[in-house]
Order: sequence, then structure tokens, then C-alpha cells
Amino acid sequence: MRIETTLIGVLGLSLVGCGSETLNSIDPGGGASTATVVSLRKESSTTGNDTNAEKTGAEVAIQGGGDPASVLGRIVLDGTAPQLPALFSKGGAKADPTVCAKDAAIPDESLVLGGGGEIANVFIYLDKAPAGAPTVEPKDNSLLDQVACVFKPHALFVQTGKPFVLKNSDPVPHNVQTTPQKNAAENNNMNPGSTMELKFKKPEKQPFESKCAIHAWMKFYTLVLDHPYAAVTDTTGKFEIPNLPAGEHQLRIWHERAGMISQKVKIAGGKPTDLGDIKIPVAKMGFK
Amino acid sequence: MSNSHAVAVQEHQDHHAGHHEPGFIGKYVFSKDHKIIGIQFLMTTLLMLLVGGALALGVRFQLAWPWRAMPLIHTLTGGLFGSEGGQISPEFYTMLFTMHASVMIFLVIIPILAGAFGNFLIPLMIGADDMAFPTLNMLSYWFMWPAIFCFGLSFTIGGLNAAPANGWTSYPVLSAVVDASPSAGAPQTWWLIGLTFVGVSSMMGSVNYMTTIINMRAPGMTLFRMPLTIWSMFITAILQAFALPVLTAAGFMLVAERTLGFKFFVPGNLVINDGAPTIGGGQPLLWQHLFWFYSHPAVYIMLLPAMGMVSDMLACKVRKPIFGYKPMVYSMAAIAGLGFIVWGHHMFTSGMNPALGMTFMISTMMIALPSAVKVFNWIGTIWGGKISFDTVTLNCVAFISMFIVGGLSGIWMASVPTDIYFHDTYYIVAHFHYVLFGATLFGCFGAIPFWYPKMFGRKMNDTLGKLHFLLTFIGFNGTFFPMHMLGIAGFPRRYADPYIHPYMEHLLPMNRFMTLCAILMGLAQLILIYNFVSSWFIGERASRNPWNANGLEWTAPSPPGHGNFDIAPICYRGPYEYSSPLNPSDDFLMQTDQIVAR
Amino acid sequence: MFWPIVAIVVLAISPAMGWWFPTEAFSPLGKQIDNLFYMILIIVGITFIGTHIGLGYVLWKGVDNKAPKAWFSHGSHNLEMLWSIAPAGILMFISLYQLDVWTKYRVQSKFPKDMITVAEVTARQFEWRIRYPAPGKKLQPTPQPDDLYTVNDLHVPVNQRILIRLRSGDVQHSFFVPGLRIKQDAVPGTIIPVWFETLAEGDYDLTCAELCGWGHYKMRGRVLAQRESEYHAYLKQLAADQAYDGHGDARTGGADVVKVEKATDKK
Amino acid sequence: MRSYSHALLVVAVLMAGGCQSQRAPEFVLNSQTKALVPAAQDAVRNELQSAFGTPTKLTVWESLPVDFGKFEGKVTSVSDGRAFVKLAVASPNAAARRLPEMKGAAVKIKGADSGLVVASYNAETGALGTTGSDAAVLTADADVSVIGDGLQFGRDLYLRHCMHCHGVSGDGDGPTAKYFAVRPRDYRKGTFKFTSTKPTIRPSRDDIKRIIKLGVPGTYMPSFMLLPDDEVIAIGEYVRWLAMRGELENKLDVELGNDYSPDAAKDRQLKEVKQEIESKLSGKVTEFGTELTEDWNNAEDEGNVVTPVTARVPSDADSIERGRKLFISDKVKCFSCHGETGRGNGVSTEDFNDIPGGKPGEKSKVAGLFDIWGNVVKPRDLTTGIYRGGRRPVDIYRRIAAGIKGTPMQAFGGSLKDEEIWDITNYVFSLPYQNKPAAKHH
Repeated sequence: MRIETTLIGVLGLSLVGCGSETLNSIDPGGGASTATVVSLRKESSTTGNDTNAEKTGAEVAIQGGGDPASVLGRIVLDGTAPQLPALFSKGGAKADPTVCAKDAAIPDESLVLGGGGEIANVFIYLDKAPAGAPTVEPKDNSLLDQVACVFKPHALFVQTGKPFVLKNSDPVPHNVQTTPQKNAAENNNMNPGSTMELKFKKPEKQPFESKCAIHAWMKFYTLVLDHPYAAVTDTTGKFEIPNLPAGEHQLRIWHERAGMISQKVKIAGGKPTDLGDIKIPVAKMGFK
Repeated sequence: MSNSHAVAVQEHQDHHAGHHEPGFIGKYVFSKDHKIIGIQFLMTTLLMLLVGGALALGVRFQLAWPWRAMPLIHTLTGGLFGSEGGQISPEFYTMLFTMHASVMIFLVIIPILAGAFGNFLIPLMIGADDMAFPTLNMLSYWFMWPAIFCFGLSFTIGGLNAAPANGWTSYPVLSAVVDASPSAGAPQTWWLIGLTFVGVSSMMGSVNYMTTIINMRAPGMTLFRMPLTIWSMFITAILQAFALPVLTAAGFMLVAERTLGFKFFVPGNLVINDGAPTIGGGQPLLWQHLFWFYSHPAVYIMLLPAMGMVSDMLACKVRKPIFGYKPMVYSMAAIAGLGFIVWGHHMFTSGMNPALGMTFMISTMMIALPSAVKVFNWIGTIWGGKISFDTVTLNCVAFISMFIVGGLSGIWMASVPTDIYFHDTYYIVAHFHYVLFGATLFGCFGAIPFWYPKMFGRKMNDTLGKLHFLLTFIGFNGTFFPMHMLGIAGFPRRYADPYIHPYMEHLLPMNRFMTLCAILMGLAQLILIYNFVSSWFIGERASRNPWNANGLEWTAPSPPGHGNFDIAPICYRGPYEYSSPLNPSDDFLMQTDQIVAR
Repeated sequence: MFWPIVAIVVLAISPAMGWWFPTEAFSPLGKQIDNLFYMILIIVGITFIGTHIGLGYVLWKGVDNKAPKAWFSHGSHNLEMLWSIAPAGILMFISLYQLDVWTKYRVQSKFPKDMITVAEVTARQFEWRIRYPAPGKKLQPTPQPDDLYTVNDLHVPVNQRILIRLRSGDVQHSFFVPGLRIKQDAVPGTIIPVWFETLAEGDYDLTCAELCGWGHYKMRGRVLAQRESEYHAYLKQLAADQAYDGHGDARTGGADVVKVEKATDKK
Repeated sequence: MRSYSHALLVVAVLMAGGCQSQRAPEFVLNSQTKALVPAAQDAVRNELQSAFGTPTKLTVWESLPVDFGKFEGKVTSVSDGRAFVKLAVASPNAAARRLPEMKGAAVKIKGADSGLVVASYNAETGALGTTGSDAAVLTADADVSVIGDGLQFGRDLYLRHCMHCHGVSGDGDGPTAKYFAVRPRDYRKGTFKFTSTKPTIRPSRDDIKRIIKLGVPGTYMPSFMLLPDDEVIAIGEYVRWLAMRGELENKLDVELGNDYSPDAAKDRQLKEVKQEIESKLSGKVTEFGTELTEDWNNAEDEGNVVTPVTARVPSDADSIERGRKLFISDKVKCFSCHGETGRGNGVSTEDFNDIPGGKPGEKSKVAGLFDIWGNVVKPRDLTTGIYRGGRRPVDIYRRIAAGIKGTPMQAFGGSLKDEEIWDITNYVFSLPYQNKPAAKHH
């Protein structure tokens, strides 16, 4: 008898434990095994303007005013990088050999160096226009061309609002598949000789990659900002960002292999600040 | 003086046994003694019974509380088996029922009958001192373990959360194309290898049984003086010997198809899991034919020994000779014979030649006949007996009753048009659970306490036995009888969530009830285990012949020593001479008793 | 032996409890199958009750058997003959009685002649892909450019003998319509003709009855029996939707949503 | 006797314990978030929590363009703590059928969040029971609105039908997904492949509904054709809600990514980082919310649906031939991916491309084109007659004109005339039926 009662107990327990409040409806998943509740989100009164965000953080803390001045420097590689082989030797392209790499080899542009190890295609920029900076009318964006299945330039800086014109000078179609973080991604086919115009709405946090799906090796990098405080290095590795207000700024330095490097810079009123050589260790370049 | 004499006697007995004591390992682990082997089989199968039962409870739980976090699954598997947010995934459900069937059929029912009781009883009942091939016998047990290992491995290989998920029938193409089912790659293959090991094991057993029964019978033990248990074991052995090779071959073919790229079963131009179209001209039905050519006789392999044992126990319990001994033997033989020509009734809806359908229907109908004869004979045996109601009797009667239900529900399966509707619904599930669980396992639950004294020299606790029987019986019918209703309502097998189909929604409460009954039944087995183990130590000591039975095994000491019989038995008559007028003093007359002339 | 009583009681009440056929059979063959089922049920029921009464009786007698010894008998030859031959007769009767249903159902030479091939149903993991011929055309064995495709929703004209060609795209499935008592496996590599006739308008659940993978239970479809006019209207609608090029009238697919019309259930 | 009754008790406790120890489903963070410093991870987690809640305790962010399900009504009478409310619903049955989901829905009184949730609602009498002392706040003829039942309805259906492939958080990584050659969609980028909208636009409600109903032929996404419309819609809304949640997470990651990657913030004090993040994110979520609202509302705008200017060009031999010429022309270059005979074996499938989001210069081990989720995508074999995005002419037109979002399949709408697109469409439709020449080597 004891045992029987125990067994009934067991059954009861299992019934209560597993079958509670579920005998009327099939309840899917653990969701229904616990009482589920809906709550309403408390909309915070602060709207989208991030004034407080600007005040705090590393953005700007105006100290001892002064005229805006430019910051300049040079990006160099610390160490020696291996010689990158060309993607395709002359006439050796996988697709469209009649056009791509017809006259010259297609180089691997993921790391382009000057004679003294100066790094090209490095982006130097600020996240936001510093407070108190003079509003300058954004100048027109430079044009992106596609020649012999290479994007020219490989890295460029684009301002929001202004049209960004892409051109296909090749006798073959290309397409531009963008992968931005904040703007909408595009992937449009471009006829031979055609041009296309993109407009970016929002500033990006980082440069983003764009590529051609037809010629998978074609890539370029775009930095989209809503202010002019940015520069892209060439093979001299030199950069200059003009008329920054005096104070402390957070410089972003970005390269497609090295990734993001952040550096604080102090602008004393008046004279330009030279950061000298900014060394990027070769280890960051992700060679095997 | 006396000491030395005792020693002398000891030595003499050893010599008589024809052996000298082996060490512990030799005696209890790699023993060649058929009794030890039988007990090893029994232990293993009871363990596996618990495993299979647990898997079944998993299935039942999902059907009763679909997509509810399964109890213990996380505690036991640490959130393995592809469950997210506590809810199991459908492929895990398929693994559950696949492994439930595999374990129950290949690791419980077949070995517990042929392996455990076959091994233990055959030499004792025919008065032999051991099996014909003791080493082969030992191997047949130890080949179980690779099988268990492979099944277990199939559960854990492949990212720890894939098991065979193609049903125990593992029909190709699903089981033949690696990408077709979650058991991608290894598990299904390991499962097939495990199957082969089971086959090898039972093959060794069957060869051994046949030889032993034919050659090693005690003097005077003619074929028609053999207990029905022996007859059933004999017939089973023959069945296995003839059916198993086919399954083994089919298994190898499937393994070859999965691993070596043979094309036996997979036709061309099937696109599976976005793969390339299959090439080759296989025929899926080939597997079904091969598989069922084994697996239908296997159903009788899983049943006949229970029939035999129940006959023996019943005769002893009602103190009456078996009603129609020879018809019983003939019907068993008939079942075995017909068993080979009815496999097609598993394939009525598979689109095979309808003419075949008719022939298979008729042969299937005919196989119901010997079963009917046996039932009537059992009832006739009870008729006019003096019944002592204990665990054994209860289980035997349950066996008969359940077998009637299972057999009768089979008639719908046999008749093709109704089978068209019932095929692969829960009606089938009800049917074969009534036969395999209802009949066979109740038979075993009777046989365990009946021969327990002979195994361990002690009796099992009868009260606990009755309690275990009661709960099991209630739980069993509560679980499986409603399945007939489900089947009639068109409730298909192997559905993880049938209730997304509107016409089955209303069946949920019934499934909850069945699951509760299943839990009850599962817990009841703990009583059996407890009773089994505890009686070993605290059970009441048993004499040589505690049930006043007639068989030769009861002339041996309990438990019998090495070599079984201290007095070599001579058989004078059939095993069922209960209440014979020839013995006025008592209501039984053992096969070894010479009639005292007076 | 209380439990057979329970069993019988359950059997008796289950139709009322909805534990019975989902619906009555709505196809001629289905009706025959049901009759067969009930016939067997009666035979089996009698046997079941009879044997259990017998069993219960002998047990009861056996328990309070006052005689000093049990009845010593090795059986009776006549009885053996009796209860071997009687069941044999019954079983033989059952099996012969039903042959014609089976032949009508499966033997192609016995198929009705006046059948229209409505569609090709391809079972795949885990749905029923259906191919109709274009309105007013015959179904071709191979796909045609103007074929109409849909999924899980098979429309057929009511009260007509119709034929579908059943295929499998990947593994073995089974075409199971409980309401019509149809079941036919879809065997990979073969095309199996299945014929049926619906006796009432309305939708009949279509499920898969052969384990086809983890999503076995997901294969929920329906056979919708419609009046001929509605059926043809549906095909036209389907054709219009399939031809939609962004310019047609918005109702036919222009709204970019799939319409599943509710079944007009005359059952 | 005792010993085993004890044993049974243990079993009982185990079972009960097992039942109690059911894990509730939880949202998981995406990989970018996991790459941030712990402080930033916590910040993101908290923001998401406050904006979307957890699967079991959903949070309704009313400004999002999601149909959370809303019943409005007035309190007719209050008696002994039960408020009797007439809810304006389509039919009492609808409310009754939804009762399981209405349980726990949030209750607004006079337009203000009362913090109460529905405990019971009787559609016939209109008796609304809420948690807590509702008589106190539910005064007679107060405006009452019950919010969030639709979301719960969708949640339950999603957990039942979709979760085991698409995952609780809609990350396309449910338990069953690992067996698939074609991965389930990861909603969290807000990008869906087969839509009727312009390339830069989110999918419309109808697109999602259509995919749920028709499935994606050729993949393991089955058709849910026979689910009732309201259930399909509820699932669709929940999917959109999950997508928005994932997008918000991405936006937060981008916001914090530059400064709080482990090496950017390695020599910073935890405390200052915490404050900094707080100030950085203050107001951001609301701002992002408006972005989300705008993006997803655009998808419903008729103007953003891709509709051909001209009707379909009749599919005659000429049109098909013109289409074939375009298909293999250097101007359109369909063959570079789909192959000359449309078998999906173009040369660009042989390239070893960079893995999206992989390390610089790291090439994938397998040849093939990638989608933005980092999975290899096969260009469709057009000869099989299986079209994942639908088989109507307009579907193929849209695939060509607007491309397939997130994949190398680009938008030709700018560079091809409508007639040309229709010609290609006709050619594509003709491919399964003509006898195909063997593909030449390029």
C-alpha cells in the first residue's frame, strides 16, 4: 500500500511538474511553460540629439582657445613587409582577359608602400565634426573610375549629401557591391562606359569595402563622413587635416589590413601640429 | 580422517563434474557455464529494458506536452541533443523513437528470450550438463557488447547530438543518402554495424541451441517428451539460422551504399538537401523486401519462446497436462514455416505488385490459425485445473489475454483494404506493442520468478511480484489500448507534433492520459529490479523443486553446480504429467520418476 | 478479468468521444473499407468476448476447484479439429470477401476507364509540390512550360473519378488522406497512379504516413473537393496568378499575397 | 518496504525537479557584440533588454512599425475588483481564440501604462481580470487598451513552427539548422533575399507572408500554406520584430565597435569605460528606433515596390533568342555565374574568394561566391525549373531588375531596359524545357 501511495504521489508530482496550466491548449516551447508577460517600453524623453554625447568622452574639451590649426603627419610601416605578388600577371586574368590585365599586371593593393615604407591608402579622420569648428561647404566628391578591371582610386573619402559618381571606363560590365554599416547596401550592375551616382545619407564609423561580383578581385574602400576632417594617404604616406579647432581630438587611423588605430592629438592654438611618423607595426598587417 | 574423507568426496565431485574450479574471471565474467551466461544475458537485457523504457518515456512526453522542455533531458545530457530554449528539436524526437525500437527489439526482447532463458533452460530441461559449444556460447554473449557499444556510439558520434533518426526499419532512401536525415554519416552506419553484431551473436546462439537440442538430450528424452519451451527454442533457433543471413546481407549492402558509394537502393535524379542529383538505378523496395524477410520471422523469434515458457509455467500452475501437446508443437512449427512467406504484409501500401498483395494477405490470414489453436489450447489447459494464483500465474494469464488482443487486432492488418488505412498509424503501434510487450514481456515477467529459484536458489517476493504485475498491467493497457483509438482516428506514427494537423488536435488529452500511464508503467519496473536484486540476498531459500514441477531442471540442485546434475537424469515420460492417477500420493510426476509398482 | 469489460466499454464510447474515424469515408472505396472494418470488428469482437469469457470462466472454476486433483486430460482431438477448422473458415471468408476492394483499389487493369488525370503530386521534404496542366489541357508526363504549380493544396472536382500521378522528389513519403481512406507510398524512382473519388465538397486533410525525416510531421496538406465550375475557376485563378507580370489586375496575385480560399464544407 | 519506497520518492523528486528545471528560451548576442569588452557587451544587452525584453517577457516598443496586437475599449463597470470591459475586437471568437496569448498582455489605462497585465478575459461577458488590484486603477469608463497579444501569439507560433531552424533570436542557427546545406535566414541584418522591394529597401509584410506561405522551393524552408492567415501574419510580425531587434544590436555594435574592441580599450579602467558607454549610448536607442521605423515603413510604401514599366514581352522565339544573346553577352554577363547553359556553373564559381568579415587577405578553402552571411551561395541552376523566389514572371523580373539582396546577384534595373529584362526572363523560363547543349569551356 505504502508503495502504491508513493507511486500516486510520483504521478501527481510529475503531473504538477510538467502538466501545469497546460491541459487546455497546446503550448509551444519553454515560452509557455513559464507565465509570459508583455511590458511596454518606457520611451526616454531625450530625443536623438546627442549633445551630451559630444560633451563627454574624448571628442572635444576646449582648453585655452586659439585659432584652428591643421594636424599633419606621415604613416610608415614599422618593419618590412613581404613583397605582395600581383593578383594577375599581364594577360593572365581569369575573367575577361581581353580587358582585364591586358596591358599591365593587376597589383594586390591591400598594402601599397612608398620607397621608405610609407603606407598609402590609410584613412585619417575624426568621428564627428568638432564643436565650434567652422562649417565649411563640402567640396565635390572625387570620382571613382574602373579601368582595366581596377577601381581607381583604391581608397577614397566621400562626404554625405554630395553625389558620389562612379564611372566604368571598361568595355565590360562591372558592378559595385557596397557593404556599409550605416547606409543601405547597394549592388548595381554598370554597363560599359556608363556612370552611376550614389548618395550616402548617414556618416559611417569606419571605411567600408566595395567590390565587383563579376571580377571578384576588384575592391575599393570608401569612408563616408558628414564633415571634411579626413585625409587619405598616398605613397608618400603624408596626410594633413586643416583648420582643426584648438583642443584635444580623437584621431582615427584606419587601414584595410591594419584595421583601426585611435590616437589622441592636442591642437595648441595657431601653429600646425606635426605628429611626425606614425608607425604601424608590420605584425598588424596580418601576414602569415 | 573425516576431513580427508570430505576432501576425497570433494575431489570426486569435481572429477564427476569433469572440471576443476576456474578463477573468478573464468567463473563469472568470461564464464563458459551456460547458467552464468544465461544470467549475464538476463542482467544485460534488464538493464537495456530500463534504457529503452527511458527513451520511450521521452517519446511519450513529447506527444503529451509537445515542445515543452523535457524533464531531465538537460540535467542528464547537459543541453545536448539539439535542444534550444529547453524545447527538444524534431530530429531528436526521431532519434528517440528510433533508438527506443532498436534497443527494445535487438537488445532486450531477442536476447532475453533466446539468450537468457534459452541459455539457462535448454541444458537443464533436456538433462545435459552444458551447451554443445560452451566457448561459442560465451562468445554469443560477449558479442552483445560490441552491439551495445555501437548503438551507444551511434548516439554520441557526429557532434554528440546525432543518433540514427530513420526509424528502426531505416528505409532507404532516407537511410541510404547521408544528407537526407540528421543522422548524417556515422551514426546510421554504426547502428548498422551494431545490428550485424547482434546478428552474429544470435547466430552463434541458434547454432548452439540446435546442436544441443538434437545431440545432448538425456536418455529417454525423445523429441515428443521435450517441454514446449525446448520446442519453441528449437524452432526459434531454426528461424534465426535461416532469416538472419538476409538481414546481415542487407545491412552490409546499406553500409556499402552509405560508405563506398554502391547503388543498391537509391534511384537516380533525387535532389536531397540541395545536393547534386543522385546517380544510379537502385530500388528502395529491395531493402524493404530484404528487411522484412528477416524482420517478420523475427517477430516470431520474439514470441515463440515466450509461448513455450508460458505453456510450461501454466501447466505447472494449474497442475494439469498441456491440452493438446502435439497440436501445440505443430502450431509452433506452422507459425515458423508460414512466418517466412508473410513478410509482404508490411508493404501493402508500398506500391508493390497487387497480386503479391493478395497472396501475402492469404498467407497472413493463415498464420493467424496456429496462433488461434494455441490460445484455445491454453484455455483448455486451464480448464478444470487447480490454480494457485501467484505472480507467475497472473503473468501467464495476462500473456494469453494480451496475446488474444494483439492477435485479433492483427486481422485488420492482414486484410489489405483495411491495412491501407491502418498502415503506419498508431493502430500498428498498438498491435505490435500488444504482441511484443503485452505477450512476450509478460511471459518473461512470469518466467523470471518461476525459474529464479533455479538461478539463485532463492524465491522472489510474491507480494512485490503481484504489485509489479498489477501496476504494469494497468499502465500497459492504459498506455497501449487507447492507441487503437488513435489509429482509427488516423493518427500517424512518428509525428513529433501531430497537433498541427487540425483533425488530430482533439486527441491531445488522450495522449496525456497515455503518457501518465506510461510513466506509471515505467516506475513499476523499478519494483521488478528491486525485487530481483533484493531477493538475491534476502529471498526465501528454495528447495530443488519449489513448484512441484515435472521438468528435469527441477531434479538438479538450485542453483545447480557446475555440470548441472549431481545425479545424471533419465527421462521416463513427457513433462506434463500433473495430477496423474499413476501417482496417487502427489499431484505431479517428474520426468525422472520411475513408477513404483504396487 | 475486469479489463476486457473496460476495453469493450472504451470501444463502445469512443465514437462519441471522437476517438473514431476522423470523418465517415467520403469515397466509394472508403465506404467499402469501412464496411469491411466493421465486419471484421464484429467477428473480432465476438471472438474477443468469447475467448475472454471462456478464459475468465475456466480461471474462476480453477481457483475454487474443490476436487483433490485437477482434471487429468491430454486434450481432445475433436475439439482440436473444431477450433482449427472454424477459424480457418472464417479467416478464409474474410480474405476472399475483400479481394475485390483490393483489386479495384490497386490493380491498374481494373481501374475505372473514365478517369481524368488531375495533377502530378511530388512529395519532397517536407511538402507536397503539385503540378496541374494548363486549363483545358491534359497532364503531360514531363513538365510543360504552361503547367501550373502550387504546394500543399490539391484541388479536385467532386463526384468524379480522378487520377493523380504520385512521385517523390527525394525520400520515401506516403500520400495519406484519412477522410478518403487513401494511402499510397511515394516511392523514389517510380511514378505511382492513385485514383479516388470524392463524394462531398470540402477539404480533406492530407498527411505523410511514411517516415521522411525530421520534418515528417510538417507535411500538412489538403485535398479540396470543389464543384467542377469552382475547380476550373481555381485553375484559371492559378493561371492568372502564375502569369502575373506586375501589370495584371491586382487581385490575381498583384497584391503579392497567396490566397488560400476557405473550404466550402458541405460534409 | 521502506528502502524502495524511498527510492521511488527520489525518482519522484528527480522528475519533479526535471520538470521545474526547464530552461526558458533566451536571446543570444551576435558575434560582433561578443567581440566587445564585457562592459560594452553588458551595455548592449541591457539596451536590447529594455527595448525588446526576453522571449518570455516581451517588451512592446510602441513606436516600432510592428502590429503588436491591440484591443481598445472602455471600462463599462467595475464590481468586486473585476473590471468589465468592452473591447473593440473583430469578433468575440477572435478574442476567445487568442485568449492564451492575451494572458499577460500589457494594459494601458487612459493612454498611460498601468504596469498591469491581463490575467483573464472573458470574451462573452467582457470581464477583464488583471494582475494586481485593478479595481483601484480601472475606474468606470476609463479608456483601456490591451497591447502585445499579437506579439505573444506570434512568439508562440514561432517557437512551435520556426524556432528549431531559425533559432530563438532569429539567428538562423537553431538546433536543426546544422544539417542543412542551405542555411536558414539570419534575420538580424534586416536583409531578406527574395523581396518585391527595391535593392536598398527592407522586405514588405507581404513578401514575408508570401515566403511563409509558399516556402522556398529547393530548400528545407517548407510551405506553411495551410496555416490560417492570422497565424501567418502573426509569425511574420514576430519575424519583423526579431529582425528589428537584430538591427538595433548591429547599430549598437557599430556605435561601440571603434572604441571598445578588446585591444582598443585594453588599458582602460572598467569604471570609466562604463560611464563613457552610458553617455555614448544615451538617447541613441531612441534615435536608432526612429531609423528602424523609417526603414521598415519605407518597405510598405508602394513606391518602393519593383514594378516593371512595360508589360511582359510575349515569350516568342525571337524574344527568347534575344534573351539568350543577352544572357551570354559581355554586356550582361549572366553566364559568368550561371554558365553558358544556365546550369549555374559559371567561371566565377571557381574563384576562391575572401570570406566576408574574415581576416585581411584570408581566402576561403572552398571555391564559390559568398553572401553577406558568409555562406557559399550557388548561382541557381536555371535548367531545373526550381525558382526559390517564386515562379511568376514578375518574380524573375524582380530578381534581375533588383537583384537578390545580400548576394552577388546584382541589380540590372539601372543598366538594362525593361524589354531586355523581359527577354532574359523569357529565356530563363524556356531553359528547363529545351534540350540543353553541353557547356563549352570558357
